[in-house]
Amino acid sequence: MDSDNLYSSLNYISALGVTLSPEQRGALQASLPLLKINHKFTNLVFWGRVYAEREDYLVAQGWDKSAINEERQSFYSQNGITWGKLPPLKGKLINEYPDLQGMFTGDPSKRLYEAPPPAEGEEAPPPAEGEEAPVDENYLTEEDRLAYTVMIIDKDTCVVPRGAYIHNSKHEVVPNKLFSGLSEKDAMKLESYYHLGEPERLKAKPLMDRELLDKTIDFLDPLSEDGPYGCWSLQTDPAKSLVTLKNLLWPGYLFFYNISTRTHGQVYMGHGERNVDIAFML
Amino acid sequence: MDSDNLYSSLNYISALGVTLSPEQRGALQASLPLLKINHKFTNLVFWGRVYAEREDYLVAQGWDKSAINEERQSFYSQNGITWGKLPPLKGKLINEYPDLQGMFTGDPSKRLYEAPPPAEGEEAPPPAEGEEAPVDENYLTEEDRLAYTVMIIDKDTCVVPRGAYIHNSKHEVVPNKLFSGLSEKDAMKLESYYHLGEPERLKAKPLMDRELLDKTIDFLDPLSEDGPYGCWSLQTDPAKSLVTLKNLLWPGYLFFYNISTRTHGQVYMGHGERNVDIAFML
Amino acid sequence: KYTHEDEKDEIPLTDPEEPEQVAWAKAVNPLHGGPSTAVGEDGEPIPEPEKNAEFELPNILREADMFEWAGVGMTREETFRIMLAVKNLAETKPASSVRFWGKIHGTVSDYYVCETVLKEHPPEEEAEETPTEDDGSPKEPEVPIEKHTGCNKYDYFVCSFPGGEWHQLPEVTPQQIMCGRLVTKYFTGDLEAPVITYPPFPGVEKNLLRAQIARITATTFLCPEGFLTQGGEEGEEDAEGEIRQNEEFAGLTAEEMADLTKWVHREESVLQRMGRTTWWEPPKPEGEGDEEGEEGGEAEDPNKEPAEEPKARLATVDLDEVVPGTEIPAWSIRVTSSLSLDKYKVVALKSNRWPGAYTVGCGKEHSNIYVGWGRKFEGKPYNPPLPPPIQEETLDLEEQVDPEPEEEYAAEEAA
Amino acid sequence: KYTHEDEKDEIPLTDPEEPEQVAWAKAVNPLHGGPSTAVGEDGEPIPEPEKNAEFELPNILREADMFEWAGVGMTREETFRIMLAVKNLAETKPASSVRFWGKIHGTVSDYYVCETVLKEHPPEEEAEETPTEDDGSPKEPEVPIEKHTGCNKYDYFVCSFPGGEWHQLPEVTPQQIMCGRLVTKYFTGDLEAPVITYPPFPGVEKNLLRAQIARITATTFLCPEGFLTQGGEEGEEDAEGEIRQNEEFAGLTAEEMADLTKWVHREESVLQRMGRTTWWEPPKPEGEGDEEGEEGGEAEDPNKEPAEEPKARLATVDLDEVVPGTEIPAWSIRVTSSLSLDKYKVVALKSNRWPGAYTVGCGKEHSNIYVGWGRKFEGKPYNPPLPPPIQEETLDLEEQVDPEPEEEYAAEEAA
Repeated sequence: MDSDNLYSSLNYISALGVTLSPEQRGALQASLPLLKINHKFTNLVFWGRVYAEREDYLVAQGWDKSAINEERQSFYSQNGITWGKLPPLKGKLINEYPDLQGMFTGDPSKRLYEAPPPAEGEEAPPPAEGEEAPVDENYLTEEDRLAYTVMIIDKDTCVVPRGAYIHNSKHEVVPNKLFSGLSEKDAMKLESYYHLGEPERLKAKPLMDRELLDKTIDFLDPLSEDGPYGCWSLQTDPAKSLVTLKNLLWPGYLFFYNISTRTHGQVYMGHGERNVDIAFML
Repeated sequence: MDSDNLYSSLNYISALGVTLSPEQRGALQASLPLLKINHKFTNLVFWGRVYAEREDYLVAQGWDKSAINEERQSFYSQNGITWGKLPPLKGKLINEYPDLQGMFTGDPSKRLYEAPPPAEGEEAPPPAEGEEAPVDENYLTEEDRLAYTVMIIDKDTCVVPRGAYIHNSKHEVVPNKLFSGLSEKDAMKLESYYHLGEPERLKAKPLMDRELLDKTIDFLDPLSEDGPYGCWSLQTDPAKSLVTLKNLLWPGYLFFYNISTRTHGQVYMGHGERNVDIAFML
Repeated sequence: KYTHEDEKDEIPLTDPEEPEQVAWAKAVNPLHGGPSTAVGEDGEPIPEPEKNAEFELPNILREADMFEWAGVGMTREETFRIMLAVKNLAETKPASSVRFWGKIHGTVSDYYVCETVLKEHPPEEEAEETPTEDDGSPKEPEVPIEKHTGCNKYDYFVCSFPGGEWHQLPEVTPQQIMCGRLVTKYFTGDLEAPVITYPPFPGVEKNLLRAQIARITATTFLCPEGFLTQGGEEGEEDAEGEIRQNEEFAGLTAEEMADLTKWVHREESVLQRMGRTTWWEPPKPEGEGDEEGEEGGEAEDPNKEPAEEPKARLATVDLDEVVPGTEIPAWSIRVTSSLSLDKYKVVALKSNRWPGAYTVGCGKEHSNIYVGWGRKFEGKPYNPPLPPPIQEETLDLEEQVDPEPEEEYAAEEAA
Repeated sequence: KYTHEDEKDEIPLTDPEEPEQVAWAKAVNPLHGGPSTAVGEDGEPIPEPEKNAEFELPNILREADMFEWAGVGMTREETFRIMLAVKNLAETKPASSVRFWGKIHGTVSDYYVCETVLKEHPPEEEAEETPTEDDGSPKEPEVPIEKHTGCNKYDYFVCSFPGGEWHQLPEVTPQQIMCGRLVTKYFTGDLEAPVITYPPFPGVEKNLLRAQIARITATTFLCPEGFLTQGGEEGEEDAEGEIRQNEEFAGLTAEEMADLTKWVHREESVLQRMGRTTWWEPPKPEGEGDEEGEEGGEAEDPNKEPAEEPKARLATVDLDEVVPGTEIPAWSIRVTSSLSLDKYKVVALKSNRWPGAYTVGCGKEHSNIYVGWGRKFEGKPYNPPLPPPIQEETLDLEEQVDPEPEEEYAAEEAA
């Protein structure tokens, strides 16, 4: 949700039944502008909240040129005032220890996993001259898990209406100033919503299919091809002015699109756990 | 304020320090969609509230094609559920009895003025054949005063950002889909805001000046030429994201423009009296 | 009052092709004081029935402000509309108290849930016949449902949006509660949708919904210690009225409230081994009593399951077990503000067993709500129970030669 | 707690060209619990002074919900920030109670006003000298100000946005109140702005602001009957403590509250003919007492203005006069909901004399606020008082011939 407009956006996520407390909203209104200016972001959004046993994590994302989720920088805070940058992904360790399950504790420095010391004879090669040994790469903390979780949720969600973003000549993905909105009929279809991320399935499509697409608009993967079938719950409010998309793989994710004002946004307010039982539940 | 988006808009008028009660908001959310559909309006806005001694008047305006204020139809309600159309202006009587001062009572049928019976020998000519005698033209009610007040406030206010509306080829004034917003610097200038009404002063300008204007955009009168000097109070919120314009001739009028989202809107929440003392007060 | 009667723009309107938002507006208009558009079979508007005026209804808007501090709740408009819808329900049903219970998300539409205590229940015919199996033998008696007590102490009504029609949920059976514990399912929003699970769920979506509501209420609905009092010197077990509101409850400070030992379970717990709050003994078979128990007296039946003791009433929540197999406590508690004055601080409890269940308290006030997917947090991936062992394949019948008519005849003769 | 200390993004930042929104964010950050960015003269952060912890502060967020029913108030974020700013003021000043008074619009910026009762006042040096006119003669004694009582019972602080610096307003003089009644002016938002009016206002904008606040408070700040009690059998006139809060006040129902006779003025009224709450007699001139009053004894001075009796304390508001020359009552009262349960209905009083002044009540709670332009509704166009008659033009001096030196010399000789 756009940080400049937090309060209005919070009204839209009412469908999730979650909100932020007056104190949190006040803190975000005061701290996010500083975060934005400090990092010279053109855009800063409130990304969401990951519930923890004790203090929840609030997450914000900023970017400068290209809006695509891979280009975003993520920050987190527990009091809404002081923000820390999420660390880079420790991909190797996460692969070694994929059991990132269970509730977040609220202690970002909590160690979840320590890499076993290298076995005899298998010692890591001494760093090449001029190179420093990679630090901190021998354990995973809750902060690392948070960074991984934010990344993976973005990969599975990060929704925009079709046509709201375009690929410009500098290969940046930027808001489409000419976006004229979705028709009421289109707004009710899953096909009208895209993942704002590096497309994966698109590239796998036969050239013939790709030929039929509008290259400046249809450069993203549509949600309608996501699996498992039924993982998106599209609803409209009774007044038919607001479309919401809930993700059932990541309960707590909500995207909204206001048909009359073309406003759209998203938030994740959940436990940071993928619903591994989804196949049984649909 | 856009009726589809009432709650968000109410946040913007916080600068006036006025709002609607939960009960009024609920009622408007339920009744305005019906009013809109019933009259086949493309647009329906909550215009504002005129305070009365007893029950205040809530006013809504709808239009179909051209957004210009002269083309709008006005409705009023006291309970927020049942809406009555405001009567056509009784121009002749209002000219006869211009003393429409004092607080509204809240009784729309209250008679404010009865035309004196025509003097002997001056009797009105009998209606020409086939014409019906004009009815109701011999007295003014509070409802008539309300209609007149809404019209005159619209004439003095009804603000839009420069470029947000264009004159299309059908001579309709419609939202400019390509409106890209005002720059932060322009947004702070009174010159960037126009009256969305039939221009008056523009026509009086020398042809040479008019030659320099962009005809599709600069076809309206700007606020900066309004008198008396200083009758508009332009402020920005401390976070510099919202510009508000208060009219000091009509205290209770507020226009807002959100710099980052380009959202704009307006409302009048006042006593329906022009501030005749303004010259002493500035 | 309006002088232009002819131009008056009254609801209802009758456009045959009305868009959906009009249908919604018409449905909620009566809530907001507009005229009802409901018409009877004769096309005339239904005259308004007499309204129930004697009922308890909490100040939902004020409670919503407390929930906002806990980070849960809807917009103020929606909350107000919920209040109107709940009030409307109380007025049209003979309810002595109503409460907004919460909201359960569905994949197609959501359920808004209202908890009521009804003043009277429609009389129900008792099933007199002894249920029989298909083969006509008397059926093994099933664990009976708790009538208007225990898991069915409250009656629940649901609607899909505030202002929509309220539907009463059926009473929950012990079998539904037991099976509800074994399955995991997203609700669809359609009360009559089939529930396809293994083990098979005895009922449709409304039954599963009711079962989950019963479980959530029993486990997560709390009140501060001292708010309820266990009266009487020697309370009879399970007697209604034993637990009552303490008129002298003076409220707690935020500091006191921020302690799990200051919160107690409001409702009876559901037994682990039976979907009831009280243990039920199958009656000794009567008609067949002549045959005498082979293995002795009634008290010594080794096959008989020992009764499960219910948990103590008004138990403090610090005694609740952690999520099995984890260190996650049943409740997370926190003071939701560090900047407000102490006396205005709201304390919030978040259930880690039923994510979405919250209890908030401030001073003398407290409230409970559930907003979630109706799904318990188990701390591990769902593991469906194994299907029963496959039955051994029936041996092929030995093929027999179809007797010739002569042979049959011969056999008959021989008999 | 954060493990990536090096990348931690702490406030403050020190960008020389910081945009305005950053300045605002920095100003409000400490309110929200962020570190203060204020630095002393040595460039070191100022250590936090000890905070006042003993003060009364109403539940501003909850009051805001009542005001919302009356149709007045700000967003919840802004209300929360106002609460923090008011609390901050109370902590840094020796206040025994603080209250958010309201907001006055200005043409350039607005004033947020906080009403406080300070525990102590800085000692002030008494003006010992007898004031003198320009020509050295003793000045006509002016009506003296009310020190910490009457119109100066409260101290007021203003800021231009919640989180901005609080500025204490000066005490109001009777002359400022009297003149404030004669002029009509929009505020600019600059406390030191000159006030150019006729008759000339004795002071700058902050004085006019303070005068209007005094008038609004005296006229429009109400409480329900029974909330305050006039104690003592024979209360001394104007004694502090005579009026005190009634501990036994049980609240009123909405039906009772919807009656003007159930609301009383909380504050003393300001006299019509003197900008004070109590009448003041000019002292008999002392030093010149020798010359004996020409017109007899002290009690019989016909020029002497008779003292004005103040209005009775705790007068009910139904006695307030209508707007002069109209039939508009001083107050409009209404129950703000027709759909809520009776016990949750809020009653609102709107002042028609001071548009923007509201009082709300529900049960045992009530509150006052003012949000407006600081302008009284007079019911007729403003008519500035006529300037005094133009002084007769001085006769031209008769032109005289400048004496020649010889003539001067001759004249001197002659003298």
